[in-house]
Amino acid sequence: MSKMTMEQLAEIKLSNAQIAWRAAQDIEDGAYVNLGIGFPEMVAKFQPEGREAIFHTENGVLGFGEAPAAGEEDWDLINAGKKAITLKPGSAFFHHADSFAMVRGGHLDVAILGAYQVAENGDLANWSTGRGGVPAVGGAMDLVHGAKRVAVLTDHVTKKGDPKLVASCTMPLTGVGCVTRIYTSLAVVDVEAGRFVLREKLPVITMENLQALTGAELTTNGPVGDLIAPDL
Amino acid sequence: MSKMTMEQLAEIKLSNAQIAWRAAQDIEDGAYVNLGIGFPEMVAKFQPEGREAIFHTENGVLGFGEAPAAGEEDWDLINAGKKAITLKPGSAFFHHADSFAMVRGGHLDVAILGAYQVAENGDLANWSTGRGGVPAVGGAMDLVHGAKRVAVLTDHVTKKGDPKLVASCTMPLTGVGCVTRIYTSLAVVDVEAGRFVLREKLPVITMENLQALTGAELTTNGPVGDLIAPDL
Amino acid sequence: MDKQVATLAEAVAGIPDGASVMIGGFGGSGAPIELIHALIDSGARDLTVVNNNAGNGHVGLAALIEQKRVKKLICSFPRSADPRVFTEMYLAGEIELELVPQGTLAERIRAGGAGIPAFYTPTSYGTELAAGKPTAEFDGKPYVQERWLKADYALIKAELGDAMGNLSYRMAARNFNPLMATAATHTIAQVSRVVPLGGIDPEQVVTPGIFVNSVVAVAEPAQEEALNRAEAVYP
Amino acid sequence: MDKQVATLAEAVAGIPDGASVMIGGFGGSGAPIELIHALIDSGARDLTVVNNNAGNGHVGLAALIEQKRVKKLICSFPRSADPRVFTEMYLAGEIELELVPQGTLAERIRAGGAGIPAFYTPTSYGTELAAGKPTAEFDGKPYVQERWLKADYALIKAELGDAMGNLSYRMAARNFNPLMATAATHTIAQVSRVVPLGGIDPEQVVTPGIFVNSVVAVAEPAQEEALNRAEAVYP
Repeated sequence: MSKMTMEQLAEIKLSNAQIAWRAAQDIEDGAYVNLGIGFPEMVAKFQPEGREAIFHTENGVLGFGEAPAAGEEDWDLINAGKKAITLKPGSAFFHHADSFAMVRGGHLDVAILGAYQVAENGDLANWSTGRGGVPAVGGAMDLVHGAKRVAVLTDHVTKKGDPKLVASCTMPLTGVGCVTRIYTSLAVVDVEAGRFVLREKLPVITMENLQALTGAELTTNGPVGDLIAPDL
Repeated sequence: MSKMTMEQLAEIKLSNAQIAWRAAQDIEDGAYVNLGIGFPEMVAKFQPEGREAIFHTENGVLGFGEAPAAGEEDWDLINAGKKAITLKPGSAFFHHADSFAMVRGGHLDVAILGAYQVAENGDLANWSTGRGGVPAVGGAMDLVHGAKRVAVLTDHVTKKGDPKLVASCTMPLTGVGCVTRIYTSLAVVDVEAGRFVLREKLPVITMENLQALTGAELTTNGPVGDLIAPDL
Repeated sequence: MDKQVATLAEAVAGIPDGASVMIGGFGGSGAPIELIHALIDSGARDLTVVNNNAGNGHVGLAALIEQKRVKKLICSFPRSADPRVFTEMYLAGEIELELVPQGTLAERIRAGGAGIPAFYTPTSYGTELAAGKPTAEFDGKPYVQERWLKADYALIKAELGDAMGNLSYRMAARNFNPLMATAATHTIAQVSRVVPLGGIDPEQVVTPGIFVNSVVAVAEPAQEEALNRAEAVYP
Repeated sequence: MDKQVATLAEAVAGIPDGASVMIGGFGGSGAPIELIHALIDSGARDLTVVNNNAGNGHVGLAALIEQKRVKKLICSFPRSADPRVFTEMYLAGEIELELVPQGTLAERIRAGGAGIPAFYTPTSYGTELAAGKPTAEFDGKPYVQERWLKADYALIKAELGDAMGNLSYRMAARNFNPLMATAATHTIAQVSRVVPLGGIDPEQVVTPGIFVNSVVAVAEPAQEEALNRAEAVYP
């Protein structure tokens, strides 16, 4: 089978919203979750009926909810992305050291981040392209440590078609051996014992094509499910 | 001049209350102070008119006051000695890690402790006689670090007449080079650059007799004042 | 999400023999007497217990020790008005003691909860309690390296609690309780009053629910000091 | 004892050229805008500033940087909606940057306040931000040694304050403020409302007065976000 073109890929791949939806299906009721700024924040919208996660933000809030209506913002009540939020019943405020004690101390069930690259040993690069400019790290290097599950949401390949799941990261690392699961636009991949283990893939893509778009071997150690997300 | 007998000494020496009174004269208005369990607690009673120190207790209270009347105790409101206390306006509660952050972080102005022995380099022994039994340290080893001034209240000699201000402690240490001033039953002595520096002594005792009761050289680097305390 | 558990027995039922258990309180204030008594009833033994003290009289932690359930005690001050239970067992070699300066004990527990495996402190440098520990100089001053302290379980006492495990404390009964809540795999809180979600102002939550696994209501908790004045003995 | 200071100018008057200054806030929430503007007015320069960010627009910290008062910035995230002031100076080599992961920044400040000269954290291990730092293994996992962070001054923003310096905060405006209060030699708090002693319940004091040197009332503090939406420029 011939290699897929970027155009073919664009037709079949999941949207960011669909990737976020898929990640949301793995979050248990009552889980404590930190969603990275940007794309991962979409996960909150897709919590399955009957489940409610408790969301943590690094700047000292546990149990926050949706954004307020425009004009209703209170700029003392923001999330790590500096966007206005609201509170749910049972929320709590705390200072930054206590907030990162929750993170580093392993109290979060899930942290979900974006990625430039993920290596098969779980190394993550998501904070710097290494191309100069003003470096900025925020809480990314903390969030990859301590959460029981560190999940990544990402397109399977870059805009140029280069693999983002790689044998070894070439970009500056955020953390070593920290990623446990990757939700991509084409597949769900676990990191186990230094290998990528394929859990689900889009039904329309062949194993060969998926492997060709992946920078390290995709192993299996059980059935590979169909990755199916609703239209969103 | 002949050496003093214990009987002669008993007649001239300050009582514990008088030692505590003298120490209280050095505490500035608004100082943050931790008083060790027992004898040092008496210092609180002798604050000079017009000055008010803020008292810290290791178990998480700043700004406490006198003991309540008998029968009025609330056993959730105690000090490090597990005695019932009361609150003054402007008090605060906090947990043990924050409490010792105040201590270790150098935020207390004065810590006042008892002593078995103090060495001329400032070493303090006050937690264990080294004779077996059940060892217990509490907060003593923390309190000797961090306070801007670490003062000791003590009889000048043991009940047997042995010096408690010594060249080198023979009992298990509480802290190394930590004591800054010693208020004894006979004198006020500073620790400076590894030497005892005499600041005040009872007018009735000669330098020679005081030195004879002290286990290391008493130096002077300025006038020696009269140690005079009211009858208490 | 509802972390409430109906009974004390149910709250401690999972604690196995050999578990490490942090128990809150400083002397009697903040001591979860009812949870400790439930732990005695549960029969768990060979426990490693972390508490500032070693019990007083014959109730609470002293009773747990008297019932020979504690293999090792990690504490700063194993003395009290009536410390006979611990003293006799210690002198008879029937209980192991790890003596830790109080501030170091608090900081080690905080480090355990905060994912800090080791830190340096001036406390105990040059003393026998620093024997065998690594030391280092920073800015010309000597410090001792201390390790985090974690436990399988924490038994703590709070004043208010809600179904999500948010807690607030009463006066100096706060002490070690919020720290231990963070450092155990499973934290069980007895609370004097359960309030609806939002019943503790988010600004006034001292222990956010993320640190708490089980909440059990004990409406009028006993005070160790009062029990001892009444010469109570458990069981 | 009365730690109240009548004016902002008086509050910051002692800050000399070359001082290290921690400034509270996360983005605009909890940022002591009025104190920062008073610091600009004071003329102090060659400052080393610790803040999570690097300012936004042309007010507050961004204005302090724009006025060329900051020699070095220690922060985790020098980006914002409008980071041009910092970005241009940084790319021109006119300001030094020490980039610190956010949790490590918070913990270093907390360590500074708590007398912990160094600690180990998993954060940044194996990354370029750990370059040159000591590492160690504990229980088979690798960690980076980080040092405490202290400053000569802290400028913080609180909601309520009393004459003894006890403080409480408003919602997520708490962030770095209570930590910085503990880690500076001289802490200056701007408070939205001064209350009598006891006006903050002792259970609800977040920063006990021992950590605070000066309290200055700023009744209706500006929000950086609102100033930027109005395209404000200081001075």
